Amino acid sequence: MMQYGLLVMGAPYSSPAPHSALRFAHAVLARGHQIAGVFFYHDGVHNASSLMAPPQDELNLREAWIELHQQHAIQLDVCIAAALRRGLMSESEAQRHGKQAFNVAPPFELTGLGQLLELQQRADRLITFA
Amino acid sequence: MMQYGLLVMGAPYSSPAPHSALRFAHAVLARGHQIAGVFFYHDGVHNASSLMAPPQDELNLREAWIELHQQHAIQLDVCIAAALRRGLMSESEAQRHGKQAFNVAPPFELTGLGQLLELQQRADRLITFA
Amino acid sequence: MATPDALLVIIRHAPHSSNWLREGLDAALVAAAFGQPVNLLFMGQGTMALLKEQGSGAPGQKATLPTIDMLEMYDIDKLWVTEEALQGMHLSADALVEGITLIADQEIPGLLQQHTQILNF
Amino acid sequence: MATPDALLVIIRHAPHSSNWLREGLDAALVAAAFGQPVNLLFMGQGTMALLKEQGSGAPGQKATLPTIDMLEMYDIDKLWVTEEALQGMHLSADALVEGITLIADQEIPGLLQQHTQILNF
Amino acid sequence: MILHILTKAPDSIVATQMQQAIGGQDAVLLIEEAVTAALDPSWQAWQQCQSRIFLLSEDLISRGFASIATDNELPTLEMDGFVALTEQYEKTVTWY
Amino acid sequence: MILHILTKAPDSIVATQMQQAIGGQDAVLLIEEAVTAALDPSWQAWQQCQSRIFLLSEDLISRGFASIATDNELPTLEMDGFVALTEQYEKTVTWY
Repeated sequence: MMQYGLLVMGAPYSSPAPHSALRFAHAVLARGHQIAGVFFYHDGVHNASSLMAPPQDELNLREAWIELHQQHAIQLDVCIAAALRRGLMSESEAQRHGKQAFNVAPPFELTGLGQLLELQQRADRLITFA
Repeated sequence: MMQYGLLVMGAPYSSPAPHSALRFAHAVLARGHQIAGVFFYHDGVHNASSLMAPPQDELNLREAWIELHQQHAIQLDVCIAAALRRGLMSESEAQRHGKQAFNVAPPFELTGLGQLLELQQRADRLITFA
Repeated sequence: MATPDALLVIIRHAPHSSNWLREGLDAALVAAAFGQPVNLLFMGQGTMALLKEQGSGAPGQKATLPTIDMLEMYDIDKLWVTEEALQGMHLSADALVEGITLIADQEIPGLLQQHTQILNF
Repeated sequence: MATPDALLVIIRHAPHSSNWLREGLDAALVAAAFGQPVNLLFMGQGTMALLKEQGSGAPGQKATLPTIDMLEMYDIDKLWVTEEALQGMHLSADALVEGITLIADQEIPGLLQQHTQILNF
Repeated sequence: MILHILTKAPDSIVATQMQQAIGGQDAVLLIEEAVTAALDPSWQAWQQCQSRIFLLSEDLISRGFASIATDNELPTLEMDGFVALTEQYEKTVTWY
Repeated sequence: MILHILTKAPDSIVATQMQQAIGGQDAVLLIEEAVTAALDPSWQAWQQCQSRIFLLSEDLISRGFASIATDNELPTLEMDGFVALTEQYEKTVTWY
């Protein structure tokens, strides 16, 4: 049994990376491993958007990540600097920036890049999808 | 004097396209032309995000587009299908999708792709930035 | 020869790699629905949108083939691919769907000149 | 030789083209700030991050050079570029900032093997 | 020993960069756009990494290259095999 | 007559696609990443489009290639010149 970390750096519907990452995550779990965490960086931060509304016949990637979290208690961390630049913020960040709305909510957590390096240290394997 | 249409298909901070488009727009106006409209498609829809919060020493591209609109009454159209997929919606779309928040507000308007083709017909020049 | 107000949509991206292909085809379909004559030129990886064996992709990723099949209903009947592009991808013409017009690379500049409007995806 | 727990950050993207370069350098700086030994390998277009003449870019686009200058303060002192990469870009070594270590293309696989951790940007 | 994951076409600059980085014991997995390599058995990496280079089956199928890969007798892996590779190889580097 | 706008490096697949599409009377403007073409005066498009191919000055400067472009005697344009080109050429196609 090994601990896997996933680094996701592509946006849903613009890159196949999140799809690949999600399928990989399920295969990792199916082989009896654990996932120590998923870190969303670069355009990957868009995976956390609660305002994502794809057509009904397409997978809602945010919901698929949430399902993964609910079933396996996997931490979903989003790089805060990459997120803010790209229009993604939590309720507390929205307050801090004087915004009326927010589009990142638990189980997605905004966090620093240090969390990625910590994940890389903690996990036996770090696999990048970009 | 000619009418220009701009098609912007890159996201701020991930692509240089919006920067190029904006500088081109100002140069077009400086030469005495008019801009019939800007259409945001593909990842370009992120230009409209009201939750964008780049570091203070970087240009806020959304605000730069709004300034362009305010000074020259230039229409800023955002493809609705491309936007919804990528987590961008107006207040009325948010209601329709049962969302608590929205991140697209005037002067940005969500509209169909037909508006792009109409812009291409109406303008003497359509320049793509992607 | 293209009609005077025809739109040429150039498709250069493969299925499942990004949304460029889908959003390019959407633009072609909407233009056609508005009554504009539309022709398509497939270059490079875009050629793969025409492979008849392609599937629907990862769960939740829509297939492209139904959209390609829909083009004819919208009177988009010129789908150009160059022989050199096929050779470059090591594909033979019978791997593609019906109704493709094969041209030579050197005809591309002429195609672009003929069309009043061009959208490049 | 890299120390056992060293992180290799590979930089392959040029300034002003995307945010890959900036976000790659950020990862290197944060790792170094956490006390991890960090080395950098510049490949292809990434080499351009090291040009000493580069400016700040379009209004509001931050320059990369101040970040490159900052690396030394974070004890990131190995900045590898291959001679072949420079040749391929038609650049000479004296167009680059100080403190670059030139290596040969064939040394790249060895560099990757030596590092326990690798991040590729 | 490194597992290299290529996500872009074999004729891309990214593929060239990966090829420069492959060590003698390394393995390669071709996913997403990289499965177009199935069309070209003369691609240099097929020789360079003989017996340690694989195509991700589901990405082949979705793009319509599955039978071409079979005709060209190229090695494919399911997603489960992808995970197995990452078990074997301590480090992975993704080229995108 | 078409103005082709290239935004990617001269050794990219995108550049090759553009080169296939350039007609005898067409012009080319190199912006963003494409200004790396300043480093390589032997790039085939310099010959193919002689006197109708230009580099965007501000993108050259930001990337540090301005003096190299001058040394190589390559033609540059300001943003104002970019607009002037689009006045002359009825159609533009952007390659990205």
